[in-house]
Amino acid sequence: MTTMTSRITALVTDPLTIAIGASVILLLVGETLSPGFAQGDQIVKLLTVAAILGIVAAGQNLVILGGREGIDLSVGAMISLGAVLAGNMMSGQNSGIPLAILVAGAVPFLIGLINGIGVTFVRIPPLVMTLGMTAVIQGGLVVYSQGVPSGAAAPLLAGFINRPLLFGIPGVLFVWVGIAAVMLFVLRRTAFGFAIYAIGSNERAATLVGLPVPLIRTLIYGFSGLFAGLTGVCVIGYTGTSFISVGDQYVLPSVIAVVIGGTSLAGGAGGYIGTMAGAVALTILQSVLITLNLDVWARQIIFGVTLLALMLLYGRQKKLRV
Amino acid sequence: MTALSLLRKQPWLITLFVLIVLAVVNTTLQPSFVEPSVLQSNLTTFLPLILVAIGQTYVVLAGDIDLSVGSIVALANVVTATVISALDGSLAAIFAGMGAGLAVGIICGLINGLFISGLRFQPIVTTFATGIIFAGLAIWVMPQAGLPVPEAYWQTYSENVLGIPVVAWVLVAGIAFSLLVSRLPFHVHLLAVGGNRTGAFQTGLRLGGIRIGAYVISGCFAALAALCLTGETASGDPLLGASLALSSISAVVLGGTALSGGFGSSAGSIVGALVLGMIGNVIFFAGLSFEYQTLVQGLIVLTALAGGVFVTRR
Amino acid sequence: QEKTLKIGLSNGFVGSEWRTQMIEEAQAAAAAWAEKGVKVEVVVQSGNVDVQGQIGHIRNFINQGVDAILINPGSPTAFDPVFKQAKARNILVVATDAEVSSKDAIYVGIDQKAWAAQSAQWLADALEGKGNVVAINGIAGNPANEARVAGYKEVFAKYPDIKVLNEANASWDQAQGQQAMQNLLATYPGINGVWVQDGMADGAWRAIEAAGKVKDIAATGEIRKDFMSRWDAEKFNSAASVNPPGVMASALNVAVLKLQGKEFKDGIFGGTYGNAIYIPIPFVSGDNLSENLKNAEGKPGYWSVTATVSPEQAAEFFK
Amino acid sequence: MANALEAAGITRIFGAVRALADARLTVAKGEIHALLGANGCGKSTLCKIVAGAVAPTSGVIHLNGEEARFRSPRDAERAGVALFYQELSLIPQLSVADNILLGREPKRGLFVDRKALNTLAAGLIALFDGVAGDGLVPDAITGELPPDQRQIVEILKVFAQNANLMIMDEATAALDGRQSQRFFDILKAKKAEGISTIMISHRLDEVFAVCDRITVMRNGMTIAELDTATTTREAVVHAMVGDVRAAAAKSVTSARQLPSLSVTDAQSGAVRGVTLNAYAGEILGLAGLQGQGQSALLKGLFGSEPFFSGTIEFENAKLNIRKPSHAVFQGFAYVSGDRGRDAAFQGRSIFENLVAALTVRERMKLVRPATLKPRVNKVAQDMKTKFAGLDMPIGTLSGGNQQKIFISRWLATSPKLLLLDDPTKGIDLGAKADLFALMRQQAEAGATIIFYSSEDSEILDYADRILVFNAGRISAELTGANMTSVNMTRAAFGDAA
Ligand SMILES: Nc1ncnc2c1ncn2[C@@H]1O[C@H](COP(=O)(O)OP(=O)(O)OP(=O)(O)O)[C@@H](O)[C@H]1O
Ligand SMILES: Nc1ncnc2c1ncn2[C@@H]1O[C@H](COP(=O)(O)OP(=O)(O)OP(=O)(O)O)[C@@H](O)[C@H]1O
Ligand SMILES: [Mg+2]
Ligand SMILES: [Mg+2]
Repeated sequence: MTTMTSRITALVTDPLTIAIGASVILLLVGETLSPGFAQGDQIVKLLTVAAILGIVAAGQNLVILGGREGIDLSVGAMISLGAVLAGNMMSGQNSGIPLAILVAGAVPFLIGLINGIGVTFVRIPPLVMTLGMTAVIQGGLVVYSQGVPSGAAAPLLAGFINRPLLFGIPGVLFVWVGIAAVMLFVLRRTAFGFAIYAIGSNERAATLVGLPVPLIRTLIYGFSGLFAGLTGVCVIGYTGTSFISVGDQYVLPSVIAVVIGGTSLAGGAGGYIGTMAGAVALTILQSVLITLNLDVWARQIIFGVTLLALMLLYGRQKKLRV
Repeated sequence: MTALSLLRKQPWLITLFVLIVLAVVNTTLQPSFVEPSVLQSNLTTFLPLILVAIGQTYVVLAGDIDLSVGSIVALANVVTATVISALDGSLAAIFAGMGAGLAVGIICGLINGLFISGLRFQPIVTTFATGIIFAGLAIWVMPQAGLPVPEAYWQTYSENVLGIPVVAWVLVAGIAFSLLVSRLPFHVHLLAVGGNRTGAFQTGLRLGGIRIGAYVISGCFAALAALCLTGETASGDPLLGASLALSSISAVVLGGTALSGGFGSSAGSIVGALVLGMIGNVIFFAGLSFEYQTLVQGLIVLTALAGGVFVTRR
Repeated sequence: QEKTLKIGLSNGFVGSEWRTQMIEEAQAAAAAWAEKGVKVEVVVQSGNVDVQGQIGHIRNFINQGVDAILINPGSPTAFDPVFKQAKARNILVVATDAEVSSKDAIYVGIDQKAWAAQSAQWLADALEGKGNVVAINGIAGNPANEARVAGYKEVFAKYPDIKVLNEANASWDQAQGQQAMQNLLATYPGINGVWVQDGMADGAWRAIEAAGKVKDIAATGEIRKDFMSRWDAEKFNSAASVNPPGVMASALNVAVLKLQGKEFKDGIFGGTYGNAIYIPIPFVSGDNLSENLKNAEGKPGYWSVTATVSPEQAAEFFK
Repeated sequence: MANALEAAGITRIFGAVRALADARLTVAKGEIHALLGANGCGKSTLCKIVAGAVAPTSGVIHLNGEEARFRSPRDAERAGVALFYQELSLIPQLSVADNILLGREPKRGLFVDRKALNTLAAGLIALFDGVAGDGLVPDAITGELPPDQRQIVEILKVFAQNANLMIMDEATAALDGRQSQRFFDILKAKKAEGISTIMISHRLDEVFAVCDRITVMRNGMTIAELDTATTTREAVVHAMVGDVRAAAAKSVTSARQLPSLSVTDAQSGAVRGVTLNAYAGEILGLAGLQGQGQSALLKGLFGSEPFFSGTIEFENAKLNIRKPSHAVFQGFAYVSGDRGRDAAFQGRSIFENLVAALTVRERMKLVRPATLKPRVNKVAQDMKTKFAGLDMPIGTLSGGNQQKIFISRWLATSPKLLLLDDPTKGIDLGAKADLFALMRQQAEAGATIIFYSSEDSEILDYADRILVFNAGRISAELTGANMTSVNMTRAAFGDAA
């Protein structure tokens, strides 16, 4: 009896349930306010946008799980970097896509490793390290994009993101599912994944069982860069062209998607399924707000209040008097 | 006490050293730097960040963070400008406007504190959300930048009082506040709450009051920064201050305060904010081509952070 | 030997190629003066800064002792005190792209409201005075955005059969513009026209294409080469007011003439604050699209259609 | 006269866990009262309820005859109750003086009176003069102190409150014999002033030496209230755990083979030239006062605080161990007594906590729960660990059961060299006996075992050979009949035996 109730309580308070519930409610609200909002076609488009956020949030998720105040604010600049690099590699040619993906993944990965080294070995707080790196990348982009055409998406890539591939679903959604499968496998079935949780939960203990803590921490920042770079490729596929601030709008949403997906900002607890649900909920919320015919200040306030309401449901810190 | 252990206890001394180096470099590049009018003009530029960083420090010391300070600045600024013009623009109206601005800061800080300490919300996301709300309110109060404040306000702000510029008085007041607070029991309690929250609770400290107090101080200093910005810009602008949240955190860290809480000082943050301001200054007077300004500035800030943290890390 | 004219240029946003082109054209204009024997040195401060950061730029220029300051300002009113200080040091201040309220500065640039009205008028005509319209705006509270919103509202107000269904904000961000359009298309199946500004137009058109509604919708466009190429190829029903990146060069040309001691003609100033010299606003529509594309040949994809008030044209403003 | 404390019918339910079912605790004025029970029986929870840090589900508390309802530790403190927290309530970044007087700083006007603060703190520190060790000064940074000094700071923090009822939840766990003795002297002095103390300890010697009465708990219930004078150890132990296990037999040291481990002239911060041999199959005990280099030696061997110089040879191979992973790959294992800091992956499952070392030792790339679970489950069961399921969070276990999990973590790797750094800190008698039986089993299977304990009796009872440490050096080696308390104590204080 008690176990039944406690199981139900556990289910209801599970971040995943809440994020999915929030998504459904938001869809219903959207549909009521403006009929057509929750059509199948529109939902697929929403999911496409959510997929782009979801991919960058995967990297953010790893960094946050790794603990020690892990957060990567440089993902926005890395997305821009990935988009600009990919655009230049492709220049609108399908044949350039492989090189584009390679370069747009590798360069942010390497910069992410630098973030990781700063955080791990120099012990700069992640928030500040990645913020500083943002300025450096943006500055680098200004220098790099001088006189160089900022390129364009290849038609194949644009179609992959924007047009249905199979069963009316665009390719990017399959990619997202693939990334999700990899994330889940890595986090739940590999020693590397176990190690991420371990260092996020107790770094000292992780060192004492012989885990290469600095290496792991450095790598997860690298992976965050990698995911951001790949997001950049998706973004240029979505928008066709890139410009150097194209990624800025993803920074805080990527953190919020992770948090409302139930990953603790303290590290060591959470997972990617919740983050995916968080990305979807956040995307739907933003869409609903765009469709609402309201003044901008009212939209902003509704957005803020909704975030607070989600926090109320499960983003709370532990009670001190138990 | 060895030099290194002194630096560990007062890591902002390194930042102070960096500041002195920057000042020397700047004076070489721009000999007029030491002229009083130039000093005053630079201080006027740096002041809002200094003030916001002082307030941010207390929140960070308690182990929290305040990303809403930029929006509080905007809201306090538009409220001040609106109140002054809604009344008659007289001297009394100016004071009423300033009072309203400060009240906005205090209320915003209180709201943050209540959510975070009272309802146990997660600080980063909460202050991000309240920041969006405060910014929305600012646009509601004043949909578009404008609404000049009376000349008496901004003239006074750029003038001298008792032979010393008003901005210098504000800085002195900020430093005095920082030194006084550092000697209050509140400050130790703040460090305790940030250093080991459970332990602080078990010791019987009033956690709620302390954390809310830190947010109120932060809101208050954001409002003070807004009043300074109002003196600097002579008008209201709902988009003001957007960059202050993140740069104030950089200033706090540069000033030797641990982002995880429990260690540091607002005096350090003042130095940190001055360093951030001076870096931009030096880059300009070094005559760098514009394409490189953002990059070099980013690199210097990152190097300064890395250097400071590297020397003092435990 | 004449002294070198030192001109400071403050730019507070580095996220767009439009701004880069703006600065480069101003530098090119300065180089052009050199060929005429007038030495003009442009000192640029450019970074992602807010109003306060730009005030810092101005202070640095004042402390450095420049002869004139050119600024693309982030606020109409916030610079009043600092411009006053510049004026007190006998520094000429010229704002462009967005008007400023200071009586110590002048504005040389386009009339943002007229800019919007021009394309809104085209849209109204394209819809033959009736239909459902949505608008996608930039950042609420930004002065240029507010002026533009006022511009299109004024035009649509004249057409009782044009109904503005919704106005979204997308921060001048192309991806957000695309996302906003996508949501609007899903919610309002009967959209006939879209009024959208700058790079967001590119995003909006992508959403229109994805929805297969290119034939059914008339929407304003933008002026980057990439977009114009698609516009031409896909036969969009579009037109765009040009906000030329050359405005900064125009401002520079006016400033140099003024520094050379010329006096402005009486009654030349107008605008919201009585300190503006408005310059012509080019317009790209189906009629002159191919011409504009030809001009863009050899330029990078992000290159924008531009126009500059030449020194000769600028001389017209003076006595 | 009313009792200092009367707590009755106290229950507390945490989710599905019933921590307290029906606890009762009566403490008279001016008595030292022991609260005993196995790990996880609810002692700490009961004390935290009395001190306002945990809310009871039901029950009534009377202090000096008046009903008390505390909503926070602050309320309790006002009513004269002070609690020594088992996990300590110190702020690592603050100075010792700040910690001791936190929340009751002497003031001058509005400001903290630093001078008075330091004087007051120095006065309290003086209570442990001569036994506290170097470095315990008012402006030392608390987080940089060794465990025993931190524990003393927490004790002084309790004394500073001038409470009428002091609750000491395993306050001696990290103290050495002399420090504990001083502590008890102070308690007795306070008792003379009419101050009552509740003392939780897993060391029965202490309990019988200083306590007047004993309350024994089992499974969240108070099951016995005894007078120390009229009861026996056997009775107490029986009340606590039901049955007593026999101590593991010592190995009959036959003619020694070649040593499996040889350390030559090892040097590190606290180790000042140690040379030793250890043999496969033996349990080598490290003794001496707290902080004489025993822990540092173990950490050096494990690479977590590598030696500056000296050589380590293991199974005839010279090793260069610079970090723990090097040691793990050699088949070393290290168990710390500070499990919260050094071992627990809080928030993670018992399974994850169990396999952490195994994945490193076997250089796994993939983790297959299906094959690993039976393996680690067996190890944990062998240690008689009590848990509901491998997927439960580690935090649902009591401290003692957690410690068993952390030992099982290493046993799963079949270590060849087992290093134990005060592994029984805060675990109950039953668990302790299980642990030593297991150590013996491992030794008999051929492992080399080196262990340090802050409790001399454990070393005397379970070690085959003893090395006594003093000031970073080995001051004596005790074997066979020389392994006596007297010899150990003499060597500990520096007299070569
Ligand atoms: N905050 C909590 N949440 C969940 N369970 C808890 C909590 N606190 C205590 N418990 C449970 O209550 C029981 C009693 O714990 P308590 O700490 O009182 O034991 P104890 O007697 O102090 O044990 P030990 O000798 O190990 O210190 C344990 O089973 C524990 O799992
Ligand atoms: N805040 C908490 N949340 C969850 N569980 C808790 C909490 N505090 C204590 N517990 C649990 O209560 C139990 C006992 O707590 P406590 O820390 O007193 O054990 P312990 O005294 O360290 O055990 P031992 O004496 O065996 O070493 C443990 O299972 C612990 O995990
Ligand atoms: Mg306990
Ligand atoms: Mg215990």
